Amino acid sequence: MSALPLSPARRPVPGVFVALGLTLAIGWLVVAIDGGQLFNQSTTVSLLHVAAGLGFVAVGQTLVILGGSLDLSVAYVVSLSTLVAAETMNGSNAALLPAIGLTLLVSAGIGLFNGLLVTTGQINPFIATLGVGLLLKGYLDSRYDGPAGSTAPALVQTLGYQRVGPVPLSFLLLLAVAGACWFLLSRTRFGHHLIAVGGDPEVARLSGVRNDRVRVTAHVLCSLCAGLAGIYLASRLGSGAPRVGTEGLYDLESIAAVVIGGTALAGGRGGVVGTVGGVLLLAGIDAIFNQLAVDAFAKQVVRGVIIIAAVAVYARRALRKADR
Amino acid sequence: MTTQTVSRRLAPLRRWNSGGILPILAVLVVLLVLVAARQPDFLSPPSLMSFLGRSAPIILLAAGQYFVIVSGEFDLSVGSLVTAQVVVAARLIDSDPSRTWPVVLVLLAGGALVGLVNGLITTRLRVPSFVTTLGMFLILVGAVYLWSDGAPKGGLTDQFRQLGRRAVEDVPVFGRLPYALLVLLVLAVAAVLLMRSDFGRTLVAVGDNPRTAQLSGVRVWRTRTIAFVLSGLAAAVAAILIGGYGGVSFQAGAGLEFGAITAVVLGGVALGGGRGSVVGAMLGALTLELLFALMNFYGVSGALRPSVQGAIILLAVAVSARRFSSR
Amino acid sequence: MKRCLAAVAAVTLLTLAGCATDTPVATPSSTESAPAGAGTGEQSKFFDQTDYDNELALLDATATGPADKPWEQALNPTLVDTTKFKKAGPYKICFSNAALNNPWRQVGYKTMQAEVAAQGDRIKEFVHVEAEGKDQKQIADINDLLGKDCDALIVSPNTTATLTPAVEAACQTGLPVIVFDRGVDTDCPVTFINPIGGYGFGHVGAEFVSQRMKPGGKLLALRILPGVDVLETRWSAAKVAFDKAGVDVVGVEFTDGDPAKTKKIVDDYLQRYGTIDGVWMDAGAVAVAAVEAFQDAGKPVPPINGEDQLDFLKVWKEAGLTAIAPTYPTYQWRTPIIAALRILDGQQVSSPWKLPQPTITQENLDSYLDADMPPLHYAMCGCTDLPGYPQRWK
Amino acid sequence: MPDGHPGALLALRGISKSFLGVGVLHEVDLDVAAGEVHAVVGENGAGKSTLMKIVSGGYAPDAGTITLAGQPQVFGSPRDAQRAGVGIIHQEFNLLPERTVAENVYLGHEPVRRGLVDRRQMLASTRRLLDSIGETALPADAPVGRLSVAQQQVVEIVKTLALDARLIIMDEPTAALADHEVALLYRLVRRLQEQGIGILYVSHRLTEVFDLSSRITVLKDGRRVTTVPTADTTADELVRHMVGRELSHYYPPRATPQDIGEVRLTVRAGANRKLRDIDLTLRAGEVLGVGGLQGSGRSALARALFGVAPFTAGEVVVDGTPTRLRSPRTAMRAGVAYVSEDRKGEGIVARQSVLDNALLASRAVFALRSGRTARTVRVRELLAAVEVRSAGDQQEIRYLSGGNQQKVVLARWLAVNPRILLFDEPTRGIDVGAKSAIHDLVRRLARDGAAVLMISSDLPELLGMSDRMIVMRDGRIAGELPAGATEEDVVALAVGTVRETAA
Repeated sequence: MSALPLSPARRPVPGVFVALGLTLAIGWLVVAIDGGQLFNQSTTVSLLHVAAGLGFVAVGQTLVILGGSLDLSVAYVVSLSTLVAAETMNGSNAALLPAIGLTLLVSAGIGLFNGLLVTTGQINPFIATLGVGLLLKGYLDSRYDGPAGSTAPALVQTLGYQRVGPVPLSFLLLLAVAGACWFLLSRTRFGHHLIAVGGDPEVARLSGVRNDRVRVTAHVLCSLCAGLAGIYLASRLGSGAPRVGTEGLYDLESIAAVVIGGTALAGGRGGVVGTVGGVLLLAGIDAIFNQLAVDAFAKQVVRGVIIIAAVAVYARRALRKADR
Repeated sequence: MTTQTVSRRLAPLRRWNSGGILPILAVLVVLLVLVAARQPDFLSPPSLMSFLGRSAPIILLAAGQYFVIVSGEFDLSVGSLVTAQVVVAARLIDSDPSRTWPVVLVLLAGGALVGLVNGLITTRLRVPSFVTTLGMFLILVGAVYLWSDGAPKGGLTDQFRQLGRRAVEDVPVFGRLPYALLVLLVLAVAAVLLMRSDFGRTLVAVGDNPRTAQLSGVRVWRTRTIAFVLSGLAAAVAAILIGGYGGVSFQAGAGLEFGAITAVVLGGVALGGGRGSVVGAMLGALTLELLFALMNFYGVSGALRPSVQGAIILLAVAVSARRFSSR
Repeated sequence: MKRCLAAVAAVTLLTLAGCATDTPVATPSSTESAPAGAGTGEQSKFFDQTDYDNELALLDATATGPADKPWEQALNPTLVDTTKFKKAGPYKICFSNAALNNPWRQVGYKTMQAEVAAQGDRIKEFVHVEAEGKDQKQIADINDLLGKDCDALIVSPNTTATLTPAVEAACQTGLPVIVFDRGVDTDCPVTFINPIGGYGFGHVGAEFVSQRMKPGGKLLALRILPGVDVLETRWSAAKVAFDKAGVDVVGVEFTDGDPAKTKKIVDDYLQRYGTIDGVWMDAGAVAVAAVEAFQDAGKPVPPINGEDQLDFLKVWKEAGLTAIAPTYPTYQWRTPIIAALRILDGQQVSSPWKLPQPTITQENLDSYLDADMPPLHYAMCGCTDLPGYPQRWK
Repeated sequence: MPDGHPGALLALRGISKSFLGVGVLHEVDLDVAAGEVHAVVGENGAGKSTLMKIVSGGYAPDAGTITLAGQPQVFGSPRDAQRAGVGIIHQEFNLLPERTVAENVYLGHEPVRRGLVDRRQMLASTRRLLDSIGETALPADAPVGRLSVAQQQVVEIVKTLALDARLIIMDEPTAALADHEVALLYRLVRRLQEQGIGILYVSHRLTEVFDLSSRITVLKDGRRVTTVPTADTTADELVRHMVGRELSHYYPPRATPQDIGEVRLTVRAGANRKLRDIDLTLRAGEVLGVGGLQGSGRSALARALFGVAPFTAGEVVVDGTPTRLRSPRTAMRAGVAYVSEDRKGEGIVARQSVLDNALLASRAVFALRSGRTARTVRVRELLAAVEVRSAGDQQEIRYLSGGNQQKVVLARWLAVNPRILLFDEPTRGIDVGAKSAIHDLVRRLARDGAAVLMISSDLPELLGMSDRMIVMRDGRIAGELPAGATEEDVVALAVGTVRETAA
């Protein structure tokens, strides 16, 4: 038959964590030389808060990308959900749960719409979600001329500012969500089907997978994560902010985090664990540059380089694997 | 993660948009009718010419983007490239007329160089172009801000600006012919000829099935890299025209990459490659520009515009998708 | 035939969008989708009558303080005691900056750096953290700075409402907090420094344009983006003025600060209405582009307002425009440093600290023109006496 | 073996289907009894694949009924068909390289416990299924991407078993298999029969059809020509039904000694990752057949000669001059052409016109050699010469039948007048008519002085076409055989039951 060595499938933890380790180590050193300190309480907390915001979005983005799709509307979904949440709560703890429910409902609805455009609408995800993004932008621009509503104090105190030691509650929540997604991918039919659809839609279809249903679900989950990010941001900002998502560049940065995390843009390979690593890496760079008080433009450049370099490394690996 | 797999992922999407330019023509006609209804004199030669002139840059960007997309790739860096070029031009020229033309050459070279880098990273390092050019986008933005520490410096000369701003006046029939329009016409013809040439056909073949192309002796990496270089050059010309038309600003190129890609898709070109015509792509861009003008004429609330734009894009693409997926 | 369907849909879409907002043009700041029946549409929910009245009053108020140093002057000062913050220098001063992403903030920040340099050894360390225009990041930044044992914290908030909790948290640490440019919804900072503000800016421009243009003429309002509080206040003040003067505001458009887009908009409006009798802007960024649009179309440039950026002043002079330039002076970036040091000395400071907000008019135009500075430099930087001038700003 | 009685497992009645108004199937009736192997044969475009897709839920028929074990069925999707107990093994693999064998086998119907995928059970049952067909060596948790072609085929089959299908459709199941693997497939099919599973067997290889099936249905132009018990028919008769031509004048006459000219290509001690000590010569006018099992290095040899995966050691001499064939381009410049076995993936550019496909090579490498119009004219002639049937040369090639696509590919290479042609399975999955046309063409090329190397898994074809044969095993040339050798000789060398004869 064949003399190929058939080691069982290993799903190794992506190299992003190595990169993360190195970056933080070097960063710590440089900052130390600069006379600062990278891992003091406040810096760590800030780092993890920044990570949490991007993290929710990126984890969701991972799901759609794994499924061979893409979501460029997340930034606007984030903004919208901060507003929905804050306006519904309107400062009262009583309205907390209904508000969260409504927010998730709205974002899920948008995800559904994205999903339907991509599947039954047969529009390329890139264009479809770009278009939906524009729709939302128009709504936000015409309806809001600034922050609106106010977040329930209870939420601000807990999700917004509560922390366990140096670890914010929000980051723990992120870990929980990421964990849930990991579980979803490795332990549920949906997960297996999603990866199959991303790997090769035709194969999935012929194996009896309902591709459309799977893709739509992925989009719904992605938007839900974006909605979650919105709720978190509302808890941080104390009100709804119509521009927070776009200012945060959550659309492109989430995709960046995902690919840095080793998920194939083509779909079918990767996972949320790597994405969390990617998010932490980006946040780590933020923190380091803050400590060194280097202006953001240099950071942009570094980010760009890192994104390309990371993916180049993964490509090398994939190539070597193919050779074997 | 090779570009192949990306195209393979987009492969099913390909089937959805066939290459025909009929749908985009239809949309264009509809919009023209709507304009004529509201603003008849818009169709009078002089104003029409000015409109085409001011639309030239985005049309050129769409053409450049087309080369990349039809070969199975993406170029998200063009917007930031335009910004960078405009700012660089201002600082290099620094209001000194004698430097105008040298700087124009520098810009063209710069555009080609960025395209080359994009292409080589994508083809040689096997980084999906979406990621490559996203990275390049961040790098260019950051670099240009760094270089000009945050605020554009220097200034553009009238010689530089006239290309994008002025026109040949008192032309019979047309009234006036903006230089930008002339540039556009020349380059558009060149683009069409290029796509009919061996290179053009090969480019499409590469986007359709790189493997076959390679086994037929095509240097796939080289072909795609050239596509990126062309896109970079198009961005450079666009930058010259935009800088001329609007002057220096960090906003000069903001969002143009998405505009260009949208235009190309509207024009019936399939993301993933191997399908669609450069004419369609350019018509797509023209349609977008016309749509903006239309919204000015109809007084669509500035804040609502993105929605209208989004809805129309989704509609047009969905319908052409439907039309061609009937098999 | 599917295409026809698309066509139909497109038509309806457009006409709908058109009808909904055709005449009069809706204001983007309307909180309900349908605009009110008259003038510029209903007022923004951000409009605050009392603030508005105060700011307009301040426009005529006389400032106290050294005449040649507007950045040290204060309008109707109300001094507060700061002895509890008194401590020995030299100091470590920390600054959480909303962003550096536009020329105004660039000029301002350079001015601030120069001011720090001018203070010499009184400041041993100046820490600057920039939030890239991200509320979320600035909140984290402030929290981060709190761990750096600063002697004073200066905050230039990215958004008023959303930064309030973070600033409050900062105040609770007992650190003297100084807020400038945009405010926060809390009195906890020692002082809030800014010029008169958005209402004043919007009002001055609108008054001038509506008075100089022919009565009942057509005015085009060009705005940068929706949803930025500073700009919203400017627009809401302008609306009041226009409605009062019975100006016909034919369009309120967003330019994203993109000159090309601006010219296209003006082009189309000229085509649509034949003539535009006045142009109002909520910021000077694209004023030059707007002027060019008229020039390129071979039309006279109507009364227009810009800002104190040199490129506009230059065009104004050369083309002999009927123009005015209300300012939001960048010299306000000097004041927080001065204030911080006074507070740490235990001296009294005014809270709020309202700086004068000069307007550039035909009369004093020449005094602000400076051919040597870059086109996007802001004339009102009050930086000529600072170390490193002019090189630092070039 | 039960004949088509009323209690048939599968009963198709009056199945019709048309695409864009073009009728592809016309009122086809067909029965499969439990435990029966029912073969379906016919030229490409006869409607076999469409019929299979309909039975497996890929398409819905325009008219007609599908009855499974007496139950009328309407399949909206492959899933419905699977639920009803219809499994299909496709010609090209439907596997996810990134995923493990088990994950592939149970894709779409993963075993769940308490709502969660039960990985342990998934592995266990996959192992059990593998054992049941004697594939104990194949690890259930290895990623499919690392398996050999044959192993992947096994996974495909296990996939259908996992669905405990009552009816299994096999569409050219041996296309990718080497002969001894085919034997394994036979065993497998028998086992399935014993379990009372009905099998619809589609194949171009008549030997298999006769070995396995109890009944044969012949399709032609979407109509059922006949259904006959295998025992009562012969290969000739079948081919007549399919094309109306005798099987006998199938292969063109071989080269005569005077046809054979000087040495065109010599390889000495050629080697790379997949090949070792390759020594061979190609002469003008000669067709050198290459036999051997899948993965024995046949394709690797062709790819090495075409510079796709070049020799890393040894020496290659082309027309007397030592040449390094580093890439397809260099190979083409040296006058080498290569027709890949994977037509869809490496042969055609599906969405481009016939003309563009035919011009691809000339444009890429010899763009400057001749004027464009002249070149186009020449290619048009070639397309005519190889008798491509298409609606004009602007038609997209994907709408052509496999045979015609292959002819276009040939035209592409003829356009650059190669002196050395490498054919890898040139007639795989091609209907009988086109097959012989291609055979004639290959022979004509040889007669015109080209040196031809032709790889084939189809032994009759190999023996029928070759003037000389080499047989590969484990990346080396196991031996050389003269024209007129028997199938046994080839197989013996291929599986290594005999001493290697010095080449």
